[in-house]
Amino acid sequence: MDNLINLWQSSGVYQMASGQFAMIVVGLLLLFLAIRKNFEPLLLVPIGFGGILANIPGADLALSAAETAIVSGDSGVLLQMAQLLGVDGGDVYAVKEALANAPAAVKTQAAQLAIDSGFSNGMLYNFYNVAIASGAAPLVIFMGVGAMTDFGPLLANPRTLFLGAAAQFGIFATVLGAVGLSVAGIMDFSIADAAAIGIIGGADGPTAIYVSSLLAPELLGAIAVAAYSYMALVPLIQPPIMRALTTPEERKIEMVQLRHVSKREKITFPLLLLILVALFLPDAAPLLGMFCFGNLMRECGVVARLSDTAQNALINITTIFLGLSVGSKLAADKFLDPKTLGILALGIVAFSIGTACGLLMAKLLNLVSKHKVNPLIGSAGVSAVPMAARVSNKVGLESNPHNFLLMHAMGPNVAGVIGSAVAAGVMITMVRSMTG
Amino acid sequence: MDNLINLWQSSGVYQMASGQFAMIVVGLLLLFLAIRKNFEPLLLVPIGFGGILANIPGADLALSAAETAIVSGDSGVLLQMAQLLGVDGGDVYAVKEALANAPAAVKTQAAQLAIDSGFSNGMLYNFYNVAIASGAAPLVIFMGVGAMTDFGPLLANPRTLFLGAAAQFGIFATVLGAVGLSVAGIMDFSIADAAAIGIIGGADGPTAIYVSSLLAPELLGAIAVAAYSYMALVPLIQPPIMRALTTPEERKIEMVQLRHVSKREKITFPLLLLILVALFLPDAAPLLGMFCFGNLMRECGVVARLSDTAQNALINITTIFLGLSVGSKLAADKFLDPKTLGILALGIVAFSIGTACGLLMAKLLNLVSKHKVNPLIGSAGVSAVPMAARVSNKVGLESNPHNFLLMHAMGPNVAGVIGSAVAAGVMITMVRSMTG
Amino acid sequence: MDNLINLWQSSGVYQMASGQFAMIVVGLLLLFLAIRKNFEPLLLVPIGFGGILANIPGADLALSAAETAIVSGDSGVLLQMAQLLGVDGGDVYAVKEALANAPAAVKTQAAQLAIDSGFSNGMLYNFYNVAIASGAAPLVIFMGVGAMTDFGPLLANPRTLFLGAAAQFGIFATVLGAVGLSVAGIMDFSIADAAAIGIIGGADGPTAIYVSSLLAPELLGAIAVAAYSYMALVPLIQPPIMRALTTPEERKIEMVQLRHVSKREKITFPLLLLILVALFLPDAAPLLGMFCFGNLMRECGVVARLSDTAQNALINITTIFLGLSVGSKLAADKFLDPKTLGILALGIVAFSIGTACGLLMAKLLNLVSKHKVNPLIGSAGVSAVPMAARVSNKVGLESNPHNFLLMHAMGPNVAGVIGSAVAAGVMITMVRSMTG
Amino acid sequence: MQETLLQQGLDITVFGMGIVFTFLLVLVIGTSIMSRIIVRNFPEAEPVAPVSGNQRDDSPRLRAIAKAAIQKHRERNK
Amino acid sequence: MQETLLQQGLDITVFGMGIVFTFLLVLVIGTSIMSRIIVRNFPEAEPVAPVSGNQRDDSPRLRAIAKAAIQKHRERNK
Amino acid sequence: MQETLLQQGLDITVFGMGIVFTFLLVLVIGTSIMSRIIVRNFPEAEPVAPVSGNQRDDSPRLRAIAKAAIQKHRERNK
Ligand code: NA
Ligand code: NA
Ligand code: NA
Repeated sequence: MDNLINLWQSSGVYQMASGQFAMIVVGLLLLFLAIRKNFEPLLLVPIGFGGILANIPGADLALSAAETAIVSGDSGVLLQMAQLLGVDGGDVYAVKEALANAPAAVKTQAAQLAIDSGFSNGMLYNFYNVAIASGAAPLVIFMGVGAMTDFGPLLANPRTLFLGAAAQFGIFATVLGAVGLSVAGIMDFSIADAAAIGIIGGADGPTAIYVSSLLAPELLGAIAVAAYSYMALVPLIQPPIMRALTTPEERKIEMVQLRHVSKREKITFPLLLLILVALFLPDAAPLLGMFCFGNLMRECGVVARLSDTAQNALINITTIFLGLSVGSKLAADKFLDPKTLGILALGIVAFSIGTACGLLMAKLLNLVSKHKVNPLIGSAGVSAVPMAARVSNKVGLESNPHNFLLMHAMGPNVAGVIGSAVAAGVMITMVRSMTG
Repeated sequence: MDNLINLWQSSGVYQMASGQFAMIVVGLLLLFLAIRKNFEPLLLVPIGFGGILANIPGADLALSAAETAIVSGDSGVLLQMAQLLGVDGGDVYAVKEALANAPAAVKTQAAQLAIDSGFSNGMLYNFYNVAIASGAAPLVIFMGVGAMTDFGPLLANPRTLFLGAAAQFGIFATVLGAVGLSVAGIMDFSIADAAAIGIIGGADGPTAIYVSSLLAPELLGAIAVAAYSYMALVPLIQPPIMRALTTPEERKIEMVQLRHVSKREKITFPLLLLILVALFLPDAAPLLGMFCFGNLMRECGVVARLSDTAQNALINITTIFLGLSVGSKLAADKFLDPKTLGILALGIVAFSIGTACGLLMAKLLNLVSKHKVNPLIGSAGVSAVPMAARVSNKVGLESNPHNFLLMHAMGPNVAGVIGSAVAAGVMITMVRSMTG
Repeated sequence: MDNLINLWQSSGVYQMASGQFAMIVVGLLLLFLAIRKNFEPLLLVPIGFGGILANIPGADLALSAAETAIVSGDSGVLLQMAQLLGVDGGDVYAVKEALANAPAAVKTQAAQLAIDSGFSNGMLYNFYNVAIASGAAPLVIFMGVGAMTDFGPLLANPRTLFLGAAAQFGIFATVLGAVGLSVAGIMDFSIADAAAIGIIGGADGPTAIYVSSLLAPELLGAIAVAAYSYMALVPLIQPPIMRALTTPEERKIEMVQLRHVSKREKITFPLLLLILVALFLPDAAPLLGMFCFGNLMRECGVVARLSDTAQNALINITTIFLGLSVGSKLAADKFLDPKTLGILALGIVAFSIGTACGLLMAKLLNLVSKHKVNPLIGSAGVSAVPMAARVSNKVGLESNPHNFLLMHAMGPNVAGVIGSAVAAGVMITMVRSMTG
Repeated sequence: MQETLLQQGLDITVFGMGIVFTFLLVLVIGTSIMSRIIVRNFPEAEPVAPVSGNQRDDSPRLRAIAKAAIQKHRERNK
Repeated sequence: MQETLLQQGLDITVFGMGIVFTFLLVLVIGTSIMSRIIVRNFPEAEPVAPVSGNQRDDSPRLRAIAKAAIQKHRERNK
Repeated sequence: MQETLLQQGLDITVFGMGIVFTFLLVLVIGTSIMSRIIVRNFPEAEPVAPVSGNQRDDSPRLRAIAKAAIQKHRERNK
């Protein structure tokens, strides 16, 4: 009979806190958006599913062995943990908090204690550690994205790099916005939090996950969800801004045909970018290094089998585990927080400002240059590859049915990827020197 | 000259204990069964080969650095290990035993001592830790199986879930059998051992490996070998039982055509199953969660590249390492034990009882329902996908050459997978609450 | 303003030591050789790129958290590290040296201190640990190579194994050469270094990486670069030696047609080899075990999907990370050392002697046997599969345009792989017993 | 202890089998409700030909389907 | 502290945006020089048909190219 | 120490080369016995055309085989 009671107490219904229930609904909503509305399904299906798994009460899939031991309800273990961590054993939350802030050596001891008491790491906790805490998964995906990227349009028209640069102002405006909310006392974001939130404006999933895993791991779930959701919403967010900031005449500008780019230029470009990173921006080296490596594999022509694997089996495997791992950060106590609303609000501001700055920079280029660019391709500078470029094309066709901007917009589009990786490197360095 | 002696002493012939020799023969036998008799070759080829590698004397491929240090014959290191573990240094077996039972912190110290003395983990030991001890490989395979499973036949006829439920009695009868052997003094199985052995009756490889890695790691080799061998023997084990428990008339029953199942139902089913698991059975969440995730990727239609990778590159890679890792548990001192005979004997009992219960449940359903089911599909409830369903079809054709039961039997067949994952979750919880 | 100074100081230009600059040039040179000259591009593209990444100043991608902390310029952390390691805190090099030689427990403490101070492992450091320090990547590649190897020509003419044996004298002559350089006071190689350098003569990449990761990790970069470069140079190195050591008449010898080899022989051969390894050479068990496993998967015919994955997705993924990891060992302070020149010089000697010994052994076989072999196939015994076999064929065609030696040379070619794996096992054992 | 072991085995059997049945019963009910809701509210435009059955008149076609299904599922069982 | 936070935010914005622009400016210059060197010194035998453009007269062809490009890039954005 | 190093190098060379030869000799013998047993006791129904050779009369076919073999093995050498 005791067994039946044990089982009932271990069942989800008994244990389900309302927060976990709400998060399961959020997970189902993400799956709905991914499957029915086609919101970045490659990421949001694993993230949504991982979010549900992480919130199954009693399963503790997203907890470490030590955290599982603390919340297990075993008062003996809890007392030992509390003693080890030097806090009062009666309060589960205080012990969890103390564990999170403990030095590495104490964390090791806590893990050993938990293992000796028969607890083990949850599945999603292990996935998160291997895939994200190590930094590996976002970097491997960036390598795969590099292997899928054609820099041809960018090389044919290198000025479009400025569009990709300008659109990154969305990132920094959002940092300021987050800081402003804190200063105003509405939210409580640290400078590291603000930087991690800002990177949503980079409109680049792996970059956002990489930065927030380093600067604000507890916000990673909300940041990743915001980044991918808004990337999916680009066709809704951008067009009104594009129409508001351009005249019909500007939207009708036809651009000169892109010149042919030779194989040799395409092979040299990732190496040139790598060298410049090595010289001037070592903190962007992991992200841009792997991106350039993927692109070199693609273009060099002698490692087709590696390039093919980087674009298929490897990126797919990594995406599955990255998504589930991000889902593990959709814990109720982190996500159901006013901060998440702030992140969602700031994220859309970031996208809008980035879009606007890309457009305005295109108009500025037209003032100083004789080859006019259609300002609609400026909005593609936020990245969100290739969605933003397709939006430029679509809005362009509305004004001039013979004006195909897609390839022209691919230049700023991939420039935006480089721009946000640069911004990520800068912010990581600056935040570390501020907080370290 | 000393060098020559060293080399000879390090050679296998010098060191080969008869147990290791016997295990190499067992490994070759498994390879023979896999290659010539087609016994689940995808698993038994790696398992058999891993078993041979694990038993190469002097290679210590399945040992940790600390274990290698202990058995290395270096009496200085042995003495230090003994001192660390608080036992008498003269007895290698006592030191090994003490290491196995040491707390985690002491194990870490032993590993550090071994590394400082120049020893390192064996290849198969590393594979086992990453693939099985972490729980990852069986779960990833379950995800792949989910991505390969079509729940259409089950959804068209949900009653067949009862057949999958009934067949799980094979699991529990085997638990009772193992307990009985212990009570009778014939074997010495703990309750955790009994539960792990019982799961053989689930006729599902990754479930069996997952449960025994948690409850009885030292029996994992024998349990996995028994599970896969009997799954391969399903075409021999089941038909006599099926003929004995059914009348020719019953075997001739033709079933109504399965209704069409819509895409929407197929997408909703894994989510429904996940929600029910979250509500009622959190301990089955890892297995069934990954299974549902794989199936959702398959059915949702928007992540075809992830589903494809889960069914191919990822499951193949995982199978290779899972198999070799299981082989690492085919160590002579664990496998050449009367317990293995007990496990083999109990395993076939488990399959037989599961088969019988599935058939009887089908007959019971026919008593209370107007749509008759052919009881032959009941035997497919043990899972062993898709072998058991094919056996149902074949035996059915013997009695009625126009009666194709294959698709009808796929319903109970996949229901059996769900059923044994549920049973696995229940047993893990109960055993932990009993022993914890 | 401080921030700007911080950023400038963190920039590569400020920090770039001339050594790192030189290594970036070396990396670019390797990429040039790989891409333009087709020097083993599958390995040299990742190695060259990894070498550049490892030498980006300030990025510390190839350093552990503790090493990063030491070189970070944070004097507080440096002092704590020095205290922990028991050395003078003013000297960064002394602290690094002390860390490298510290016992495992102290290394763990240093890592914990670094993590608590906000440092983390570099990306390439993590890749190296997972891929190479664990031994996994070279073994997985060896498995893939096994799955791509057809032993048919070897089985049709087993005498060619002697050619593969003789060519391994290149390995041992190089060991003697390295020892000689040390004895003469020109270089300072330990016996472990000498053994690791010798294995370059095995002309087999994963074997060389595996051996040097165990015996001389700090030379791994130079050894891998030498091994792959000379393998690419085989068409230049071998022909002059082949022409010098054979008469035109010998080069015209036509060989009898290879007999048909049955499937059963091909399945049995990897098992036979495995058994002989188990009996006589346990130290070669990891390399030859995985090789045989891959080959058995290929030939057994029942695990086609595993064999296919081992030859494609898995070997490609592993190659990417192996290459980047090898690149991480191209640190300036290790590579820009007179030892590297010694390694390069010894490496070409190794290849030349191996080639010569293979040829001479073929001539010797002709003295004692009635079925003559064309001595040109002897040079293929160095392995460098399949380049060396193609060279044999090409040189053979020069003398006799109807003499196709390719398939005949594949026998010694794959024999060379077995031979160098055997030599690797022997050397690992002997060096360990000498230094242990 | 031996008696306890037996008791533990019986507990696992009784509760375990009970929970397996209860859970799958709930799943049957849930699935049936789910299917009914979907079939009623979201009918598919054109139901494709049924997946299987056992009419006599087209056994070759069915045999082909069965064969394809076997083929498809052959590699599933790991 | 709040004032410091604001200061930190401004620092990040000013220096960050400055470095992004400076770096991409350097990249524009570097790329242009690189392209010029390559185009002058290593002309390709036969420049293949240009990748894109927007002449009116062959919009169907261009539409096909655009479609293919979309197809190609559709899965890229993760 | 230097003398010892030399001695160690000689030891490795002598024993190493000896073991490589001995092991491959055993492998030659083992392989020959294995092949003989299999060829005698389990003859294959119909030996397919031999894999290679060097008759003059069909060098184009052989060249094709050689080419295919090269192709097949090109990616093997890592
Ligand atoms: Na961006
Ligand atoms: Na089952
Ligand atoms: Na070799």
